[in-house]
Amino acid sequence: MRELYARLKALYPLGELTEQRKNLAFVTVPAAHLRDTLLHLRDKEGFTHLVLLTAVDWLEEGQFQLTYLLNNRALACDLGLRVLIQRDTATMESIHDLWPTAATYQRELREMFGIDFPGSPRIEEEFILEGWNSIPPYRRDFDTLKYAQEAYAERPGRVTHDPETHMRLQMYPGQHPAGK
Amino acid sequence: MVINALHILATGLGAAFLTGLLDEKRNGLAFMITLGALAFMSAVSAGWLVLFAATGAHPMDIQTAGTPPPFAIALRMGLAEAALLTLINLAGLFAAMHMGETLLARGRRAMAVLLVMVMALCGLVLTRDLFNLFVFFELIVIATGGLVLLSDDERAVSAGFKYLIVSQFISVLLLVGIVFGYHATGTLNIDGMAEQGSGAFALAFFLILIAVAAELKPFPANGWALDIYESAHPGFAALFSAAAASAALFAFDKVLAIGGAEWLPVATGIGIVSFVAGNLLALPQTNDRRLLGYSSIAQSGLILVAIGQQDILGEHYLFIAGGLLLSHAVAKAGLYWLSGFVAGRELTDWAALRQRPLLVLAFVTGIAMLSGLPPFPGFYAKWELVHLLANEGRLALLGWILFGALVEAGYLFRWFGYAIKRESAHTIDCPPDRVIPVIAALLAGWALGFAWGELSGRSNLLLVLPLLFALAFLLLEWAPAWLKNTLAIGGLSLYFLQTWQDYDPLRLIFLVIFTLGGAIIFLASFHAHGRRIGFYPSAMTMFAGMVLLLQATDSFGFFAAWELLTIGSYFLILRGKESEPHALSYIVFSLGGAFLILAGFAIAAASVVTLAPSGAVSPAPTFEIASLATLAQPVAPWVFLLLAIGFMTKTAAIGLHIWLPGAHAEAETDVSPMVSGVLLKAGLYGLFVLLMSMGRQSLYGVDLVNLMLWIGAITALLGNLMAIFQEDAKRLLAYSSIGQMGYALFGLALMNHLGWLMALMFVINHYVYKSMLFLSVGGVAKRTGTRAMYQMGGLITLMPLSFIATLVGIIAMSGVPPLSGFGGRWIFYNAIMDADTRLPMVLIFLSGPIAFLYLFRLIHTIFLGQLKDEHRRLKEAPLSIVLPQMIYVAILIGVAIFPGLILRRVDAYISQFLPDGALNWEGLTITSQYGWWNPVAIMIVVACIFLLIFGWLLFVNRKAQKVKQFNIVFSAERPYRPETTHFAWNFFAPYKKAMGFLVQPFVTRFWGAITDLLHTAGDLGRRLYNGNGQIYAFHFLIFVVVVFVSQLGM
Amino acid sequence: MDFDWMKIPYAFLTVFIVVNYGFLMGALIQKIGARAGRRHGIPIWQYYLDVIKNYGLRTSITHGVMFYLGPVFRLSGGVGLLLFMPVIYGSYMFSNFSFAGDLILALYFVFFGTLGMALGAGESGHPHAAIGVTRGLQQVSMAELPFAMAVFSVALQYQTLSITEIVAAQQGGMMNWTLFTNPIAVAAAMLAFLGSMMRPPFDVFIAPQEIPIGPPTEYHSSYLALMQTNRAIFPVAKIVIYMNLFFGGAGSWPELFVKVFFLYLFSAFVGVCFPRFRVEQSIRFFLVWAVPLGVLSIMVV
Amino acid sequence: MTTKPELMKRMVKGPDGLEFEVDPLRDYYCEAPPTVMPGAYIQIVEDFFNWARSKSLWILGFGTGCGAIEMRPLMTPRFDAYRFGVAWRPTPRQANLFIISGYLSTKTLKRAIRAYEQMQNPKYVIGLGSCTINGGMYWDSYNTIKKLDEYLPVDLYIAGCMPRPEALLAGFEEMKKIIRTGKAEGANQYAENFAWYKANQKRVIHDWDMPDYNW
Repeated sequence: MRELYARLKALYPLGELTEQRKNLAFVTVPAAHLRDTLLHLRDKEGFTHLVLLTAVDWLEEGQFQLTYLLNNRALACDLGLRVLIQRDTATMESIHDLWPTAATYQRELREMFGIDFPGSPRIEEEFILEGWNSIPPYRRDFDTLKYAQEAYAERPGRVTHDPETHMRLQMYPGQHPAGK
Repeated sequence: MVINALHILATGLGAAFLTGLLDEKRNGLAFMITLGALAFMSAVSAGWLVLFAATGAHPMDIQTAGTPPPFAIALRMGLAEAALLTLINLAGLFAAMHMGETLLARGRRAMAVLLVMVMALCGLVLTRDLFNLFVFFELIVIATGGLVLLSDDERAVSAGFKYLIVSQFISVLLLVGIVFGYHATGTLNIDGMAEQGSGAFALAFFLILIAVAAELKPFPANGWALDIYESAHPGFAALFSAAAASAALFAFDKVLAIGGAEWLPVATGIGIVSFVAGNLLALPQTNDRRLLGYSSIAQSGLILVAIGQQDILGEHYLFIAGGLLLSHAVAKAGLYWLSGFVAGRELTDWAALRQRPLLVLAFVTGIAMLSGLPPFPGFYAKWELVHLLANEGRLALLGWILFGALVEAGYLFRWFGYAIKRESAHTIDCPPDRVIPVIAALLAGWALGFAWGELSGRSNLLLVLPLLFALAFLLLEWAPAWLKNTLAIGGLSLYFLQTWQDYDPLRLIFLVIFTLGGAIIFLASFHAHGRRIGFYPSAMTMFAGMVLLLQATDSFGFFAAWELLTIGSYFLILRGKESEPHALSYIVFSLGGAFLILAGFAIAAASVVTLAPSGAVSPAPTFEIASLATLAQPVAPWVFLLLAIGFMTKTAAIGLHIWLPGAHAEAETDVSPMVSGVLLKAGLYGLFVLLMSMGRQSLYGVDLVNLMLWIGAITALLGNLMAIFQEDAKRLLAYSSIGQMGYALFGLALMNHLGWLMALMFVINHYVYKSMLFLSVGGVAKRTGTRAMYQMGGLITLMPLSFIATLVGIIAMSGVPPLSGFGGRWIFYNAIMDADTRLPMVLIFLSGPIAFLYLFRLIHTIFLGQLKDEHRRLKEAPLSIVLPQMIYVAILIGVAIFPGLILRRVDAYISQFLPDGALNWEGLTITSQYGWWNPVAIMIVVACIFLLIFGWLLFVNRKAQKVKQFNIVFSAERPYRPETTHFAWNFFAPYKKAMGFLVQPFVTRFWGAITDLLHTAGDLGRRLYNGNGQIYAFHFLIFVVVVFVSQLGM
Repeated sequence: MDFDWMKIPYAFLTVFIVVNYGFLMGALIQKIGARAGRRHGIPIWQYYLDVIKNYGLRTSITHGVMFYLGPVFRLSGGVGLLLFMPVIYGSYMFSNFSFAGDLILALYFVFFGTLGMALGAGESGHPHAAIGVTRGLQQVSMAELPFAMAVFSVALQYQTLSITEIVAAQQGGMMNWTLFTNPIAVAAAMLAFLGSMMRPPFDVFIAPQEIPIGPPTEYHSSYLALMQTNRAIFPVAKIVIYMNLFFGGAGSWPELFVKVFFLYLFSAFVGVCFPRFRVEQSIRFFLVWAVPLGVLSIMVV
Repeated sequence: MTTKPELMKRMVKGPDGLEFEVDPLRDYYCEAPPTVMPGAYIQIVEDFFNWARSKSLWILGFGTGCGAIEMRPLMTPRFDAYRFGVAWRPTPRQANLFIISGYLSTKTLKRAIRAYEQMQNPKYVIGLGSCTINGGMYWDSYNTIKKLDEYLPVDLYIAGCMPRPEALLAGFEEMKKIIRTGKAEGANQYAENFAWYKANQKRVIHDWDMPDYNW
């Protein structure tokens, strides 16, 4: 993995390598070099399989982190490429031409995070939400509790307990709460 | 009083000189003189013709110098000469007329050459002197060379040149032959030589004969002639083909008389090779004039065969050879003149003719004459020829003649199909001087047809009422369709009313279907607007053929009727939008079948009738159909085989079925039921007649009837199986017809009482429900604009009457009680109880349920399921199409309740032939040896149970909410579009997986391979003709050598 | 026409007996099947309850006239089939309307209900209904073939098409049954029997999960009740044909009950033992196993 | 509210050249609203029917959520629900008991409404598990309804997360009692309060792409 990183580093301006396990590592790539890096990995380094494409909302930094996880079947190792993009523009180049499956991931990301991938097939269509009418639900500034309370009727009388306290009361009635 | 025949020659020669004397600028006058001379010559020869025809006078010798031969040239004028002279002079006259523009442009010399040409041709016919013959040949060659140059085609020059080269070869041979002949006999007179016989100067005679034969352009020594045909002016090509070839043939006949009987095989050999090869070579042609050229060669070959067979033709010789020759000449002249109207030289360019229905009629007349179809002379001639050949046992020759004729019909009708169906950008203008020759040929054709009909000594087809009625519609073409339709219905009904007492019950059933059945289908034709040109003559010819078939008691009448209905139905089928290739395969298969029938009849006639010894005037062999029964052993099974295959071609038995689906499916809405519901029954009638008269036959230990049983069963199975995989509704019905005919064939071949009854039941039922289904599907196709079933769906509410018709039709067809199909099944089961062979039943058992599959598909994918967007506003089919369907529904229910109305009498009638196993018709129950059946009781019981339950459901379910087509449970989703919700395409996919191996298109491939083979043969032959004059001369040399060697060998 | 009007109440009686027997026997067979899976299975009267419930539903919908008539055709087919046969041998009372036709009538009347049902299901516009119908038709077309041959063989054997006479010929001891006098035909017919009883392995056309029960997928309420009634009558009527042709017929109702029960059990037994065939597989099965037997049977008879 | 393209009005040209408009919602779907269907006129007949209905519970085979896993054991020898007259039907047309087996996302709710409306009156709904009662563990989900009876008339809830098959069997017995007493009139209740139910449904289903009542 280190050698691979060294080889890649010579070609592209990469960030630090984060090694999760012996056969799983992540590296940050500038958005402009993503396509070249992916192509290189796919065609020269044997990372032929796009395992997943997902996103993390770094609300505080104003960035979305896209993770392209690739798998090398022969070496049985995975390499994740992280790309940071601006949260306010939230647009990224589509890679559906490299892996057709990417189109599906991109549709999901567009629906759930509001990240656009211009040119990706059927990107405009609904993916799993039907008739969603609020900000994309996986963005961290989306308040899911508030939305649920506003949108869906509630049955009055629902009580929420802290599980630990509740179970303690159930099992050891009369005792004080722990640590008090 | 007639004028001396010498004046013909004198006029031609004189006029030619006269034009030569005229001033260069007086072309108009010269042309008038030319026409006048030709008209005078025609008139003289016509006068002679009338004289001979009317008085039956003996031929007259005309001595030129006042002394008899050998001291002077003698001419002879007889019936044949007069007829030929008339033909030649008229052809010359009309050719001049047709070429008028060109002649006027080229000036008087061209006219003089034309006059010389015609005069020389006349001389060739008249002269009895060998050297004189040579002189006339030389004149013809020179004139031809000159006239070829009239064409605008640059190739004409080289063609004329090549012609001259080869002609010199021929002349040299001829001259050498004449010199040696004179040396041996001391006379130049043909008759004088003939008296002495050719034995003494065989080689010389061979040279003479071969030279004259070469003038006929036999295969392969004909490359130069083809170039002329192709590149010459069509007016001249007509003269060249019609007049020159006829004259040369006559000359050949004269010369042959010298050689005597031993030389006849040479003529036959040259003739048959030319006939077959010429037709094969014509097959791949795309150039119209070259095709006509090949056809001319072939036709000359056929006439040569007749000349070569004169030893057995006896007193029919003139009738046969003359019939072939005249119809060839008239037709070919007409077609060449027609080609002058067509701008392009591709066969498809003839589509331009469609702008002028009259020209189309002329075209079709020409083609029918060439193919030897009734009522033209070629038909009668071919009938006699084939019979006489069969009588002498010359079966190989007979076979080759029929084969060649079939190939010829194939390319001619393909051409006609192009003309009717293809598109052409050209327009046609009709100056009268060009139309008149064509019309003259047209009239001459029909007149000859009439004349030969009279001469034939049998019923003249042109005087037969039904055919006249049909042809009368040709004159009514200006009238609107509804009027003609009313007349047609009236005619058919009236015919039925007038004649129905004359028939036995079996024929009566066929008569009802052919006349009243046809009339009901004609009701549907009221939907057509406009004039519908061509429809009524064709349809009525077909119906005329069918009623004549029923009337026919002798073989000739039967065969003539058979040909008529074939032609009529061909024109009908050809009317469909996409039907061109299918109509072609229909006519080829049908004519092939017809030729087999002809051969069968001819062979039978040889055994049934003893030919009258030559001398006595009796019509050539024809016999009562019923006397087929008297045929003896070695011949009978072969006749049976030929006839059976012929009839089975019509019923589309498996192997011979490939023409049917396309022909029936592509035909027009009201034509499909006619050709399917009605026409197919003609084949069954033939089989009925055959089996009634001949019974069981076996060949090499194989029981032929048993073979038919198998064929019927396989046809039933495969027809049905192929039907279930069709996406096209009308194709499905067409394949189903194949299967149904298989059933009927099976029933007939059971050769027991009930088997025949079942076959008859199928005749009736199949007519009713197939006509009904074709009309119903046709109406739907008309409204939806498609025949693909998967594009339809849900039409039940919009077209309820069509739905009811289809529903009743499929219930009846699948044999589900209580409708009439069940009667057929019941009789079937009782019939097979008696059968000797059991294995074929297995196939029939299987094909029944399979029929159920395609029927369900038919009704489901059209009327049930999901209605499409674009069909939401469809209306019910037009009343005229629905009305006959409702009549059929009534008939079906009527027949279902009271089958005895029809079957009882037939049952009794069949007992004459097969007494065992008749049904018992007491009371309402029909009883057989094995079981019973009470249609009335079934109907009542079923109706009562049904109504009881229906009433109960109405009571408990009275509040049902009517919903619409997308209100279906769809796995909690909803349908997206009706197209994606309608399950219709590839309906029986699993069946294809399991049984698809049975429906591989083996038969189609087989016939395709045969067609390819013929085409390839033609193509290879075509490479002989590379346009090189030396090669052509070489061909001639080879021809001479081959003929010489084979003559020595004989 | 001299018609014995008493035949009408007799016919009602026949139908009544057969409906009740059919319901109970169906449930019993279900229970036996359940026991094979170590369950108790449905109550014996469950089918009555289902039918009453379905009649008791308050709403229903209709897709059109044919849809409405489909179950009517279906039930008429079942009842008609039953009444066109002499159900009890030698009994005038239960010979019903067999004067209207012989064996052939019964054989062809089987299709009456099938056709009507197929059309009704077709008009619902549901693709699954059409798929189910086509599967059923394809399979039945091949399954019927050995049966038709067996019938032919039996008819040849006894030289008659009359059911009564065929039964009469089998009287006088078990060894006279066609089962023993013409075993090949019976074997062919019993394979065909499996194919027409809508049970595994030949029930892909009502595959409940794939094409929700195929043809009847849109039928409900009283339509369904009619069809359930038919489900009680039709198999019995069909088995009665088999019983008459091959198993000596029945001289009394108890004999009929027993024979029909065991024949029905045969198909149920095969059904619980074998998994489902696809359509082309079942076509091949009949073609390879049953058809040769049928051919043999008509060759040797 | 967006309309799906296949449901939009469109101009169509017929084979005869006639152009006309097709409105799928009107032309392809029945527009009639549901009506209250009274029981049999004679009470004893209605009671008889109710008895039969209670003995013949046909469940729609539609597992809406994870609770569906608890229905499968009912078919096994261990629980054998068939002996109680309970059976599963694959088509809503023939089923009369709809078990909402667990949480309903709004997307599934749409399908559940369709399936429910396609069942025939009388029809019953059992809510299975706490999700159907008050949202359960999905109380704060952006996509899951929390109170089933807001959208469909529920006859019975079976609480638990998950309720075990025994609880389901007990629930069936309870359901039968309700039916026999003639109180299981959910379908009529739905028809009576049709507007209210529809309003509730449309409040959460934003892309309403079907007719108001799915016959």
